[in-house]
Amino acid sequence: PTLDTAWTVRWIRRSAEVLAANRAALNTLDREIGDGDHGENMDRGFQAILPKLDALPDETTPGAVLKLVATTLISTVGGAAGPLYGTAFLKASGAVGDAEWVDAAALVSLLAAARDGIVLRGKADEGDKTMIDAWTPAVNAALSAQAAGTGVDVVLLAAADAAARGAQATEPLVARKGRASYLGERAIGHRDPGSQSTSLLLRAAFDVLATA
Amino acid sequence: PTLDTAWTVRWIRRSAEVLAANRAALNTLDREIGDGDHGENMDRGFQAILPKLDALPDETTPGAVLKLVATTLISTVGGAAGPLYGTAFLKASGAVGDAEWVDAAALVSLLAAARDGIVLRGKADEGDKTMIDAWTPAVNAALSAQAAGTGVDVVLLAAADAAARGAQATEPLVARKGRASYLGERAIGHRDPGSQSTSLLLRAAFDVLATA
Amino acid sequence: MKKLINDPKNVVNDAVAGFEAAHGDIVRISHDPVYIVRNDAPVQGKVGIVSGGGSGHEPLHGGFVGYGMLDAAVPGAVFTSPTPDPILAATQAVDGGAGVLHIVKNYTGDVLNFETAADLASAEGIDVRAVIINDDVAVKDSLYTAGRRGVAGTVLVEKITGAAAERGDDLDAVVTVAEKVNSRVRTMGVALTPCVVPHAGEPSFVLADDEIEIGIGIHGEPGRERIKLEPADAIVDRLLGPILEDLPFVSGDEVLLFVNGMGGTPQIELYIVFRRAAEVLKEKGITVTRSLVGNYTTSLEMAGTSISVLKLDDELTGLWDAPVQTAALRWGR
Amino acid sequence: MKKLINDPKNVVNDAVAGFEAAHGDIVRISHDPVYIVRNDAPVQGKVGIVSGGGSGHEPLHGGFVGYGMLDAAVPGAVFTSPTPDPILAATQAVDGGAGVLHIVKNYTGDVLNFETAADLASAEGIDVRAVIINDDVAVKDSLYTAGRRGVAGTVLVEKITGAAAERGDDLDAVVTVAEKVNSRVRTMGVALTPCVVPHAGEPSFVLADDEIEIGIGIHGEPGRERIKLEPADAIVDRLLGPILEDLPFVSGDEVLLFVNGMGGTPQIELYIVFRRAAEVLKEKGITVTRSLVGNYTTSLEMAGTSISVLKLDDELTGLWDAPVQTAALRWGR
Ligand SMILES: Nc1ncnc2c1ncn2[C@@H]1O[C@H](COP(=O)(O)OP(=O)(O)O)[C@@H](O)[C@H]1O
Ligand SMILES: Nc1ncnc2c1ncn2[C@@H]1O[C@H](COP(=O)(O)OP(=O)(O)O)[C@@H](O)[C@H]1O
Ligand SMILES: [Mg+2]
Ligand SMILES: [Mg+2]
Ligand SMILES: [Mg+2]
Ligand SMILES: [Mg+2]
Repeated sequence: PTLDTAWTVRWIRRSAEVLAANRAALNTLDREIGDGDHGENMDRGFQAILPKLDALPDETTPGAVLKLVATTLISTVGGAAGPLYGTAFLKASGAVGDAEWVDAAALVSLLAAARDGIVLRGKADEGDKTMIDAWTPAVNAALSAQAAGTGVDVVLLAAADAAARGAQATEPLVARKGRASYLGERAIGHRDPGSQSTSLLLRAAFDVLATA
Repeated sequence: PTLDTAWTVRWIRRSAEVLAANRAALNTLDREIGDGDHGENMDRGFQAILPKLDALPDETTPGAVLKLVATTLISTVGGAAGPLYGTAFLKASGAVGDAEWVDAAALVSLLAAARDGIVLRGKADEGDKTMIDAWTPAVNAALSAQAAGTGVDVVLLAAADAAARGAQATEPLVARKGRASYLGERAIGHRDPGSQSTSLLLRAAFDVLATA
Repeated sequence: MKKLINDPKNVVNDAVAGFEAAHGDIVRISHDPVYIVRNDAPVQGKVGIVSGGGSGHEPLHGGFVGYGMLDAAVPGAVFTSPTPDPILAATQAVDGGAGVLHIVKNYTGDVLNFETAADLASAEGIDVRAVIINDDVAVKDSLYTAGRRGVAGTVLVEKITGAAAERGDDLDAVVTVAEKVNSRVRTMGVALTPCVVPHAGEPSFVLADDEIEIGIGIHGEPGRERIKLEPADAIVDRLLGPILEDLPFVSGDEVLLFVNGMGGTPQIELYIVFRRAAEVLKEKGITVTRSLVGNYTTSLEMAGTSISVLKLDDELTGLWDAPVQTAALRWGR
Repeated sequence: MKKLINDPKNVVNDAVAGFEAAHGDIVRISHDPVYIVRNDAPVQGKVGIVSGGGSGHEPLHGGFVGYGMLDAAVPGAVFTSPTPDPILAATQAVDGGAGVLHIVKNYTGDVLNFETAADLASAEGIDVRAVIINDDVAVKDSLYTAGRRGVAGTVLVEKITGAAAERGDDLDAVVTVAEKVNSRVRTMGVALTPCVVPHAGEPSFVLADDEIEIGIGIHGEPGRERIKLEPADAIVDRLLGPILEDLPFVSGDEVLLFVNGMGGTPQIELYIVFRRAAEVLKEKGITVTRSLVGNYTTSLEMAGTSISVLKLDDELTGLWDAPVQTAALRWGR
């Protein structure tokens, strides 16, 4: 399997589908410890990307697609998730440059750059109960898998699985960033919505590879 | 039995008790076709009279008691019921003048004067679904009973019974006065709260006679 | 029932005391009997303007006491007309020798209590006149009923009449202005949820989750009809239709459009209502030259709105624009 | 969910269109991207003041655009920070050559989006500064969290900072005033009922019939603690205690007392709250010299209130009293 422009486009389309399907579920997670709009925000952003994907020139690169995603998210999502995911995709785009496809090493750089972008903007540490708690395990797992010499499919699967576990692992935490931080102990027992959307996005990245 | 000052005071005290007990019920009737405060209004007014009754001079007349009731109702009840009942008691007071007790003929005049006072202020006709629909049958029944030569007890009982029937008979009516008039057909099936409080007042007048 | 109150019996007294603490620069308060009066009352030589009625419609009427509007407001118990005593006392307190106008919403209780107070005031030599406000087109067949109700249009009457008194009109002229405004304003409202009178503790009526009440009164009295919830634009059309037909308002008219919140409706919804109302008026060739949007005649926490349309002319526009300085309406000073 | 709306997706657009129709004398509207700007913007030589944030808090911020207050407001989706594009566009629209101040409530989303917009505006040569408002004392341990939230005190910052800009202060001086107000104002709120975000269609949280949420945020974020309903006076004491301790406010201080409605609370209740708050301050020797009561920073139809106390000095009092002409706050012109 190859992570080319077609994969990138499929990833984003599938993400839009999955976020639409999880709109209410993400809103509910956010309502419990935030302000109830995370599903709405993500869905609005990814729906806005779809027509732009259709209008992409034939000759384009994964990096260009990621940049389009970044600018669209920045200009349509708002809230905390907009700038954070926007920066993530912008840095990811920068990490892959003009390459026509992404190999396993580049994939790890892409994921790490995305995560670093979020940290740069949001200043969250691991354990603060934010999307970083999905991203960082994902980056680490991807790095281990790639270091073990596996292909992009195994790297992506490792990242997606780690993100899913990371999202789940936010449940017992007290939040120190984002709206949930106002809740103190009352955030315990609830999953961070951003970590859940991150898990959905990375799962979609693997799924469209498997089903290509 | 004699309708003297003691009876008048007992009547008003009993009325205060009965209205307090029926506060919620009258509010409910008024909520259905008005603004839900008739019980509150009547209770406030009659509670305000009680301390003043205690402070009455020893030498006083039924008319003076009725006048005290009138002025207290006017200055504490508000709403439609305040001026209407206030005027009723004021005119009733005028009808009995300085007499030390009220005979059957005077009782009929008292009731008729009260009713006329309400009509003077409120301009309601019979059948408009107001307290007049309790007062007018009461006055008519009292007149018939008195014309037949009965005593004050029978006259009062006839008035109370007729008022009760009159209140009940407001149920199928469409209202043409008061707040219920805004409802058109939707007032049908609901008893007019003011006719109900009139019925309670006239019943109390008889009851304290019977139990004296 | 969840309310920010202490004893239900003290709701009006506590609120009036709070009003005094907040707006001592504009008003004085009499606590027994209760009324709210302009700081500088009585203004010698000026017609005094007094309004009042049951509480629960705030800022009506206390929020409109001050320069250019009311001289005094008399709050009754919640949704219950005040008694004559405080009305009389307020009338005396604002009499500057040029007479006093009572602005009375058309409810039997208000009319009767103001009538009694006026009789008593006249007996003391004060020249008192009353104008009865009845702008609510929701009430049909008004000939055979207690007549149309006075609702949110009252605010417009109070503002414009207050300006006429402030510029020095005599009592006859002030009465004429008040009647003119009343004759040219029409209102209709809708409720989405009921209100709860503190002493009652229960909703004034019950609406299903998908029902609204068209033509609601400001005391939670049921209205014209109960229908299923519709989009805001459709609801606006239902309210505006009877308003425009009634006067009627016609192409070429200049109007003041007033979208009033009933107390529990977010402001964002009031502007959604305003948008459609302005659009419909425009389609009909009616020009909105003045506007007012907000909670001005409320029914406690009821969710809902009313739309009022006032046909303007140069005189009314000028009086509307004249300076006013009250707790709830202020411009020009 | 019963609301006066059309499509939930159009709530903000419809409302902004209504705002434009109602207040064309004060503001202009850009519809794409959406922002509300003072009619006479850019005012040459004056520092431009821009604020914004999620919708649903009306009149914050659009209702405060106009002479003496904001030059522009940028409304996001309901309870969602706006994106950088409209913030940038609004910043450009109000730049009169003296620089632009962003007044930002302290939420991650608002801070990040305004930051991005400021970067973009700086890149185009506009001198942009930001002041982050964080007046909410309900949030504890703010060192280890996203920090305290910006709530109703924002209104006071916007009014006073707007007056400083209007009198001709340069950007540094305007920033200093904004930071001064922010450092001297403290707020805490309570919710009696939740609000319903239109696109969500469900209450933002659930409170039992006898429960209230102390320290509620303005997006329905849960607060400090959930307790049983108490009399208003006891609730006021719970809110005021942490406010007064925090600065701290002390005997001899002169303050502005601001009782804010969350959207669904009747005005009569706000005055009951004001009464007690003023009483407590008086007992402590703190003098209320200015006051504000009403729905100024709302959370849709939430029932509840917040209390803000601002420590005044001659400069702040003078700037508070300076003329302002906006849809929601107006005096002196
Ligand atoms: N400082 C931060 N760093 C990283 N992620 C954050 C930060 N603040 C918030 N988030 C993420 O953003 C998510 C909330 O996004 P969203 O609900 O769309 O925005 P908002 O909080 O403005 O309503 C949280 O669940 C969390 O994962
Ligand atoms: N014009 C009228 N004539 C006679 N009785 C009237 C009239 N208007 C109202 N009423 C009576 O007053 C009662 C309502 O009283 P109340 O609820 O205390 O006052 P309000 O209607 O001002 O709230 C009605 O039930 C009716 O019997
Ligand atoms: Mg959120
Ligand atoms: Mg009633
Ligand atoms: Mg009443
Ligand atoms: Mg949000």
